[in-house]
Amino acid sequence: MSLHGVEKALYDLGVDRASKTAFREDPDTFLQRYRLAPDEHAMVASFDVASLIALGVNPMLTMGYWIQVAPDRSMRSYMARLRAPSEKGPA
Amino acid sequence: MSLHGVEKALYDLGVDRASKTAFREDPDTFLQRYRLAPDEHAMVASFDVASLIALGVNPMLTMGYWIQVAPDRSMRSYMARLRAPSEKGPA
Amino acid sequence: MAQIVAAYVMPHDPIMFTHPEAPAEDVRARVAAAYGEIARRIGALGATAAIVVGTDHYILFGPQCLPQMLIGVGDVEGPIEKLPGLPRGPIENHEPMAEAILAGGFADGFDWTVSRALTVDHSISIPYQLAIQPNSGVRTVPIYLACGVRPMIDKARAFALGASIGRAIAAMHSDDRVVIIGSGGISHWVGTAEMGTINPRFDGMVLDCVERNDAASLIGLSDALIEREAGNGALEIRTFLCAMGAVGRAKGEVIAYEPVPEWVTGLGFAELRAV
Amino acid sequence: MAQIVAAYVMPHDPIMFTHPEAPAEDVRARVAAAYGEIARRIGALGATAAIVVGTDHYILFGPQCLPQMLIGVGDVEGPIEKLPGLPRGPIENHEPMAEAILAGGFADGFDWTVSRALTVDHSISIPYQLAIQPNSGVRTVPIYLACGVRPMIDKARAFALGASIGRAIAAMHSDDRVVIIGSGGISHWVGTAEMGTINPRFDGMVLDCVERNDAASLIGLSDALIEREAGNGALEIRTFLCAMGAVGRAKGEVIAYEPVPEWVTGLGFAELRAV
Ligand SMILES: [Fe+3]
Ligand SMILES: [Fe+3]
Repeated sequence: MSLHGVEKALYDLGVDRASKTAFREDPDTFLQRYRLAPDEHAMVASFDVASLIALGVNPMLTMGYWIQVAPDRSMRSYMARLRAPSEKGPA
Repeated sequence: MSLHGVEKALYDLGVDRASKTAFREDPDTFLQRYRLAPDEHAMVASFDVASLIALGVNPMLTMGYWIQVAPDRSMRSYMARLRAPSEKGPA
Repeated sequence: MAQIVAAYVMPHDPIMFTHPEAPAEDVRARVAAAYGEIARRIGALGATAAIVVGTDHYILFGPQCLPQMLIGVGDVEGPIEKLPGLPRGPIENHEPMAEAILAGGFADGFDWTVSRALTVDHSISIPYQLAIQPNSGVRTVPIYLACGVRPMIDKARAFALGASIGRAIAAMHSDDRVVIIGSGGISHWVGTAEMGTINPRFDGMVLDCVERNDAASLIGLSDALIEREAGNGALEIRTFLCAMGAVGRAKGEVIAYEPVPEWVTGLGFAELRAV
Repeated sequence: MAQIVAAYVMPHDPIMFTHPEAPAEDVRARVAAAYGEIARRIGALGATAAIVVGTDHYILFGPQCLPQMLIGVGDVEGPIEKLPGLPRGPIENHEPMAEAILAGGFADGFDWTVSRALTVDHSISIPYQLAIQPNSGVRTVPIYLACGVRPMIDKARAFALGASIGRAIAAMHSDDRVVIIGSGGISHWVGTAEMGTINPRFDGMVLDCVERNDAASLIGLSDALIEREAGNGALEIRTFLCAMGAVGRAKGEVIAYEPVPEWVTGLGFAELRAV
């Protein structure tokens, strides 16, 4: 429901050291700091960058948080994930 | 020389948890993150709020960092220090 | 059509919360009654939205980014400070109204800084919790003006910004009934050696200007004079000017004034009812 | 009297630093030569000050505070990012010039957000380190325009802001010779599925507008068209408009253009020499 909350979470994960650490340790607990709908929470936790951009999130944020905290932080894998159908549903 | 550097240090000490912790552990090392002249460094480290305000620092910042990181954080001691001659020189 | 039905000015003194029992009991009762009376009036006016114009205190915005004017369009919560009796929580934003003010401001040549996820400080939370929240269903638009950190917003500009806000509301296709609150002042010294001084004469002059809806006289006060006579905290009367600019033609009434040394502030409350 | 002697536009592509050897050797050489040529011209013009107009990337300014236009007056350093070959360090600010631009802007009705302690990102640091720093003694004024995060600054407003900057410089009682750099673009998609696409036709059109000093045509481009044709990164041409507004009457010259898929950007370099 709150695009703003998602952008705040992704921004913090892109630039704030303490947020990155907390997210890496326990993504679900970290994301509870933000007022996210369940599907938004899931998109962020699962790095579903295609759905996040479809939601209206600024692509600089999806790229930034990917580079900072994704399991495989390469741009190649980011682009692959962006162009692939969502793991959670239809493309 | 840099009022801006002093204000940045005091702002960080007023609002940023990691900065407060680092300052409490080792003020001199913490303050080296900022480009401060030796006398500015000394004013901040010794809580010489009167001299800081005379330098042009915003009094909301001197009060804020006092409340957050001074040895005696009370407003009473802040006011006493503000009105007393500097420990380092003439009033 | 949406309309601004009233403007209010009121203080946002955090020491009321850190040291609630410092002043004499009758003083405390009169201050509480003033907030309560404004809450009651906001309810009686059938307000659906409240714009709260707060002031920076070198807490929310640091030396890296000092905006002249900021509007919250999106998630709002607060206060950021831990103050007893002022719990932190979400504040429901009137997003369509905030967007309308923003777009109208850009069209009028105001370069609003925007917040999509704002944690407010006590300058918004105190008026919100004491005067707005008691009325259920009133959505809020938080605004910040640079009143405490140089460069402060020009006073005529603050008034003109209010007028832009008023035009944007008047152009909205909604039935909203809107109040706008100028939060701050009046005389108080913050963090300086004079802290604790109050200037009731200055405060009376300001409240008189509000009551007569005389923005020009307030705009004419130089910052040097304000700081000398009424302290750096009195520079916050910029928020009064913004509220006065927004409400336009109005009938004024001073609701209460209490000089409270224990709370280091001359606390002034007034209404401008749109006519 | 101070004067703006030239404006330049140039890109600020961080992938030049993270993957310096990705493109063919001759491409890399031509890009390096373009930056070097501008550095040489800035030296030959006897510049004493450089205004660098950068763009936000949702790094420096978060959702809590998104300014339309920001000027650094005070301590400046950067870049904030760790980029190989782009060391972090202080950037000497031309404070009197920054103060003059700020005061002139307020007088002209621009609500500058101010930074007293600014850590810049690569959009300032790349032009600074490649084109300004090679000339010793040139002091810098960093400026940010909202180009990447909504609400973006209106393009006509960016041009008008540049004109205000130009007037403020012309009114300075100093012998400063000033260059202004619009940092950004041209076609590139940032973080989207199209990333890696380049539109040389669009880029050529933009450079042609710069060369002809034709701001009106650039102002006339809608954001929807720019994003569709040249990507979200091309919205950064707002910085070009600001530089064009500042320099005023000028003779244009395209210095270089390289579409570099390995660096996901159409890299354009041009000069507007004041006449
Ligand atoms: Fe205040
Ligand atoms: Fe960019």
